[in-house]
Amino acid sequence: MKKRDPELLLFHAPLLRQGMTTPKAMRDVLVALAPATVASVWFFGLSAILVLGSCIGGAVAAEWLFADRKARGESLRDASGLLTGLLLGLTLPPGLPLWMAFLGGFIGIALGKVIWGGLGHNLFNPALLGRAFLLATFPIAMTTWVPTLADGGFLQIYPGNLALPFMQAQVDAMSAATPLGMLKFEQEVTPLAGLVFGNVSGSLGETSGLLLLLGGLYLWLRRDLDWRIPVSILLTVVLFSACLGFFDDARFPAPLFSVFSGGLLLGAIYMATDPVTSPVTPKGAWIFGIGTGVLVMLIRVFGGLPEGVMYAILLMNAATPLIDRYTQPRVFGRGDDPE
Amino acid sequence: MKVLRRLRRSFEHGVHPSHHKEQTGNLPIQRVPFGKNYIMPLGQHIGVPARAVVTAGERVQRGQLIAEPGGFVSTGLHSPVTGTIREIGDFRGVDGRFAPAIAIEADAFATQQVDAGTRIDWQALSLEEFIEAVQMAGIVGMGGAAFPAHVKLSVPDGVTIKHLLINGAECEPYLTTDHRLMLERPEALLEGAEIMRQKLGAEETIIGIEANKPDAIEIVRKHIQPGDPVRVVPLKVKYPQGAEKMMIKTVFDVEVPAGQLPRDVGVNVNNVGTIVAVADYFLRGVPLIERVVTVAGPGVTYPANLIVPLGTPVRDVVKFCGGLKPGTREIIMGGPMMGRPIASLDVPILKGCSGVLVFTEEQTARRKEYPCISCGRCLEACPYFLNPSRLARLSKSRMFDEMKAYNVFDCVECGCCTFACPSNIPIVQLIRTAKDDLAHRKEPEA
Amino acid sequence: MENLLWVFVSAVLVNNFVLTYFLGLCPFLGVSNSLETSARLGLATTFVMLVTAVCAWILNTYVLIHAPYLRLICFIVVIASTVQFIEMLIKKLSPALFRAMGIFLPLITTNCAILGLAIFATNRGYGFWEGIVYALGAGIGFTLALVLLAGLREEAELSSIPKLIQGTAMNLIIAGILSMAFMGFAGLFSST
Amino acid sequence: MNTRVNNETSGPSSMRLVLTLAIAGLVSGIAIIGIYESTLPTITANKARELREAVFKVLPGVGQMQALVYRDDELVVVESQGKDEPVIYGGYDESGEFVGYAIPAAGPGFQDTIAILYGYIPGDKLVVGMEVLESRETPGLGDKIYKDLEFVAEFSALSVEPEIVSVKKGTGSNPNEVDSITGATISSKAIVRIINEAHTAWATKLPAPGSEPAMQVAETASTEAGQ
Amino acid sequence: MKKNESYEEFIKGVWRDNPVFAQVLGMCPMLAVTNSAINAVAMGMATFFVLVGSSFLVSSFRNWIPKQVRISCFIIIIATFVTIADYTLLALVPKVHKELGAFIPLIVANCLILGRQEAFASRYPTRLAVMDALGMAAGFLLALFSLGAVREILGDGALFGVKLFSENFEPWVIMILPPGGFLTLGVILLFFNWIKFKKDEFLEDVAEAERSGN
Ligand SMILES: Cc1cc2nc3c(=O)[nH]c(=O)nc-3n(C[C@H](O)[C@H](O)[C@H](O)COP(=O)(O)O)c2cc1C
Ligand SMILES: Cc1cc2nc3c(=O)[nH]c(=O)nc-3n(C[C@H](O)[C@H](O)[C@H](O)COP(=O)(O)O)c2cc1C
Ligand SMILES: Cc1cc2nc3c(=O)[nH]c(=O)nc-3n(C[C@H](O)[C@H](O)[C@H](O)COP(=O)(O)O)c2cc1C
Ligand SMILES: Cc1cc2nc3c(=O)[nH]c(=O)nc-3n(C[C@H](O)[C@H](O)[C@H](O)CO)c2cc1C
Ligand code: SF4
Ligand code: SF4
Ligand code: SF4
Ligand code: SF4
Ligand code: FES
Repeated sequence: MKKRDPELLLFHAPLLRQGMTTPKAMRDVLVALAPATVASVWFFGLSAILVLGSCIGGAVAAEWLFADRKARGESLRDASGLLTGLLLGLTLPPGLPLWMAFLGGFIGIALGKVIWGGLGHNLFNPALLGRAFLLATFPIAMTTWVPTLADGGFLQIYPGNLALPFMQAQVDAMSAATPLGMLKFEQEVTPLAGLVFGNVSGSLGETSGLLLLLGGLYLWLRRDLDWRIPVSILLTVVLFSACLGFFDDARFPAPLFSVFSGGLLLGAIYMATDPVTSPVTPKGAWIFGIGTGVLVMLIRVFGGLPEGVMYAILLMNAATPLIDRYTQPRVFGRGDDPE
Repeated sequence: MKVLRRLRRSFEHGVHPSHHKEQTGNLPIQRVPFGKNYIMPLGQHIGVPARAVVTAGERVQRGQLIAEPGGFVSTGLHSPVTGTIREIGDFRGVDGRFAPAIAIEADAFATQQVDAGTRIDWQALSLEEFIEAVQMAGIVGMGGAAFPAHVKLSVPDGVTIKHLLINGAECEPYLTTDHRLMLERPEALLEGAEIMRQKLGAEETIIGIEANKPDAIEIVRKHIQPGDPVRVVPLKVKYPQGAEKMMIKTVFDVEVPAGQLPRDVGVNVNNVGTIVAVADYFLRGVPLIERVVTVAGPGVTYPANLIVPLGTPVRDVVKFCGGLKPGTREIIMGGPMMGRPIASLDVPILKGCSGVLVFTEEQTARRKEYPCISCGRCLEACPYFLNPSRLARLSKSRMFDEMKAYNVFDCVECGCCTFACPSNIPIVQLIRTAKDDLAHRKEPEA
Repeated sequence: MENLLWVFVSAVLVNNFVLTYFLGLCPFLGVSNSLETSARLGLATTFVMLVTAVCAWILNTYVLIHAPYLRLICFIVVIASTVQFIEMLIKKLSPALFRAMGIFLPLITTNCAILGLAIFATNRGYGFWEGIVYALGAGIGFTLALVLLAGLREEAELSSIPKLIQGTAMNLIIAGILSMAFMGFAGLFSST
Repeated sequence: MNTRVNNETSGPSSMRLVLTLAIAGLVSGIAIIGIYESTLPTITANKARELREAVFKVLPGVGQMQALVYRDDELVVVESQGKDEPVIYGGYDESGEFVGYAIPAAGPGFQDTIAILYGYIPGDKLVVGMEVLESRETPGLGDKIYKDLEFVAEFSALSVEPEIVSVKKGTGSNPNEVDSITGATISSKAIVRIINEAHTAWATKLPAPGSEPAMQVAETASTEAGQ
Repeated sequence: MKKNESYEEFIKGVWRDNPVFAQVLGMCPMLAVTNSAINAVAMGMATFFVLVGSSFLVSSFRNWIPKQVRISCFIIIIATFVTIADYTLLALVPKVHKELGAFIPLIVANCLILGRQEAFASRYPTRLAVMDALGMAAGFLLALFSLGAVREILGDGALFGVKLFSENFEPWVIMILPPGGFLTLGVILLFFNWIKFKKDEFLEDVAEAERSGN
């Protein structure tokens, strides 16, 4: 009996792929953020879980609401919305009213992702867009910081969290200044150890520099991030601070302080590296990183706000199309001139 | 920097697919038994198709010329078997289109010996005669492109070839034909290389072999007589090390300018198989009538390295290897990175076909395509330093003209970008679409 | 000197004409779909702004001090005619420069950023050099915003923005996001 | 119906063009001057009232005021301010006794220029009042520099020598210290800096306490200004 | 019939050809002054006055103004009206004038006004021109008011300065800041797009149904 020929597909070469897929990359970032997330719960207790949950809830709600009915499951499955929510949550003050956190996640996805056409099409970092919106909308709540928990206070919730929707939080109940705020407005320097291990007040995810670096290392090993961006940001910041210190080391932040304070590590490792909103070209990545570093220091040292990582990244996001356009790689065999 | 790069002995970018060569790397080359039907397409090389010189019903000997070159960029064709010309007509080719070919029915009782069998005194031939001999022998590049070898030998005035570079990289996964040839016929390789080198007037022969074939490197080195101007260069294992411009970059640290050829930097590149074919013709009188083919892949029952007469239908080759496993979904002619999928088992083996790879559902399962996340992996993979993500994006928006500014025509379709893309975007295919569109658009306008 | 620096930085970044004062929106929303055009328009606008600053200073110093009520009419008429004159001059002197920015000149004269510049500079009582620096900053800031938006729009064209959103609505939202990002510059060089 | 418009083939003469423009300009000029003249009294009165209110607010106990400028090394009373000439206001009580100066000053704030007026008593070297005239500071944060009455009250008896310093909220104890506003540190510091700068600029120009220009009756010409 | 015609002219400017929502004209004053309803309405009134006044004049004199100098004449006329509006506001409501600041003189550059003169008033009889101007101005006023109202309600919890919510309402400061202007107008336009989209869809459905029915 003659065997029938198999039905052959005409699947075009290359047939082989490397193992990484986009959803896997997103999940890797979630994994890399796990230690910092756990640390945020350790330092801020139940509040951390509530705030992070609200952000993720807002992000996922927006993703679900605006997705095509058919594509609904799909757009949730690639975990990018979840990641946006988590990253946004990690940049928020622990005592933020939950309704604001939810709104931030929602706006971040709606304005930062959905209207651009979804994953991969947005030009601004959705998580940071959500945060920028919150900061401009609720500047007081967003700059009210709380101290880390005393021992064993896990079940305690910051009163600010529980404000009713559209209502103010009771402020002043318990407030603290961030290391950068203390430097900028009170000329007080926080010891480095606190910054490295995270027992300082600040956003949920920015407090422990060490764990953030650990996650970055993991991402680098998995080749999920373009190492040029964090390296160039951090180097620029260090050099910038060192130069300023050369002029007046009492007034300006020391290099290591600059690196470990505020959201710099979180931003440099997890947010500036958002592949979608950073340049694709290697040269572009350097420019992006250096630009971000310079803007961060400019805003921190000469600007009106104590922290500039978010704005620096958003501004460089805006410049990314231009950077990409003018840093096209030199084609093989075309000498040094790119045209 | 430069020193470092020389030490690393490689071009920049590229990818590292797992090479899957263990299936056939250790299997000696075997001959497939002769079958019944053979189909010799007249256009199985780049350039003008050959012109048939036989008619239906005529008897032909194995090795007999059955088609003569149709022009300068064209070669002769020889009957792979002793038998009868059944038909000269249109047959389905590798690309699925029908094209003129000569169908031959093998003589069931012939011995299938090659008549010629005489050594040619190549040293006595003038360069022109030598080139014509190569053309008549039907020798084309066996590295995949099937570019007529004699054209490469015809160096224009003012260009001198300093190096003959023999391409033994075989960087495509699964394929082991060049590897086995180097192991089993190192003398033929070196003899052929010497012929070519002398005729080209080159100073030195360099054989580039990827470092994952240490046995081949060793054997070839052992056969080099002291004092011979031949050198073996081990190469970093990386795809596409075998692409000629990449190999030249690796070996000489020179970039062949875009739009130019290796000869413009004084190098002539030939595949191992091509060199062996030259040796076979001039030293043993056998024109190009058969070639080594790797049959491998997860869908093959008994993978093998085979000597296959040209024109043998894939069906016969596969049958010899124990047939296809259930679940076979795709057969590729050539390597998995650049080869072409075929639609039918009746397609014949051609001069440029170094592998028949059979894949099953697992490799061909529809991969979900995600939007491009601009991760830049494709840029880091592209050995030609293009911006594949931008090219794909433009192609999707059908902005083909804009793609010219992004050097779409420098793309060699090596597939690195698609391999590297985590979003499973069929970048090469999108680029091909654009190239086709751009190339064909002129015609209706003109 | 520090004051001039602040005037400049404030005009370029902190109080960007387009993104915080909403001036020159029609070119911002209308022309910014091409990078090339945006850059040229920005250049031409900067140039006209410089001319305007000089005109405004002359008018303020010698004419309007006697007849403040003629301010608006004077500004409009003088700016329009000066620009027209300069346009003719450039056309004569340097055809290349004219090709690069000449065609934009008459269009710019009717743009409110120019008039706004004259009025703001007057309201703030800027002197000659402050006025020049302010105009330079405003022009550069305008160009910066225009070029950034053009880059973003060209890129967005390649992505699949839903049909519903394309067009002015999307441009306004991008401008809003850009404006939000520029809030980061608030207070730049104003605190010590 | 619009076919009648502008369809002359030859086109109007340039005389007519000029004439049209001239007429338009003339009519427009008349209209503008008309509105200007008819609103001028109200506008001037409004402005003067606003200024008086502000000056009276920052200088408690003042009943009359006059504008002063620094000309030829002395402070003189003026009717109208010259261009680019900084003016300050002398405040006097009902009996014409000098009380203090109201000094306008401006400088960069968080968002944009902040313009203020502050009352200064040269004898005690004290700032006795501060009013924000113009600011674009953020609503809810920076606008506390005029909405937060506690902050405004900080300037009701503030020593300017040594220089005013802003300190963290609740820590001000010395007479030259201002508690800054939480959440609007920059804006509140800006006010302090603006006053410090203005004070430095004027300190050398003001006559010795006791020898301030006397209050003049509004109608008198300013020939015998000084003393 | 005549009455209908002028009514048509009026209503088209208010809704179908709304200068802001449909034609995207006059954006600059639109965004700059709409951070509160009162400012928006003041600006709208000023524009209303200028637009109607200049349309009336331009239309009345349309046969006397030579083509070559018509733009210059329009601008002189507009600038005159703007100056009048400017001084009137300054005299009557100095507080509002201070808030609107430089944006009143900038009405001169508002392309809506010049555009109406060029496209309509200089071609049609006075009555129609005035109706058209009234419609456009009303549409502009409506747009300014809706934007100003949204921004004030969210940004300050108030409308025309009257607090609408409880003391504890958290204001959305961004609404009063520049980005809020861009974003709100963007979202409103999006909403209009959506309505149009839905309407088109609906009409298509109806057409479809009719076709299949026949
Ligand atoms: C935080 C970080 C910093 C790095 N810094 C460098 C560096 O400065 N230089 C470098 O060559 N590689 C650096 N790497 C490692 C690069 O990723 C690695 O060298 C590169 O991918 C090699 O690529 P290639 O061999 O394909 O060119 C760094 C990695 C990480 C995670
Ligand atoms: C991406 C790419 C990969 C290639 N890989 C090989 C290879 O592994 N071995 C090889 O002999 N030729 C390879 N080639 C073909 C070579 O570029 C070149 O054409 C060939 O070595 C010339 O020899 P031939 O004419 O004798 O085939 C490759 C070409 C491309 C574009
Ligand atoms: C949207 C926004 C608006 C702000 N507006 C002002 C402002 O008007 N004035 C000011 O001094 N600081 C302003 N800030 C600055 C911050 O509130 C800054 O953290 C504060 O000045 C620090 O003061 P603190 O250390 O007393 O909290 C603003 C910040 C944001 C995010
Ligand atoms: C390394 C890496 C970093 C990322 N950082 C961000 C981020 O900062 N903010 C965000 O919203 N999404 C981030 N994403 C997720 C994803 O890119 C994002 O959802 C897209 O921007 C949405 O189109 C990141 C993804 C990767 C792989
Ligand atoms: S297929 Fe083309 S674009 Fe892709 S990696 Fe190869 S040369 Fe580059
Ligand atoms: S590898 Fe794929 S996802 Fe990454 S930039 Fe290239 S095309 Fe986009
Ligand atoms: S007014 Fe001029 S610059 Fe503005 S959109 Fe129109 S043509 Fe362009
Ligand atoms: S033409 Fe003028 S008023 Fe109209 S949108 Fe453009 S700039 Fe604004
Ligand atoms: S540019 Fe501002 S209204 Fe046109």
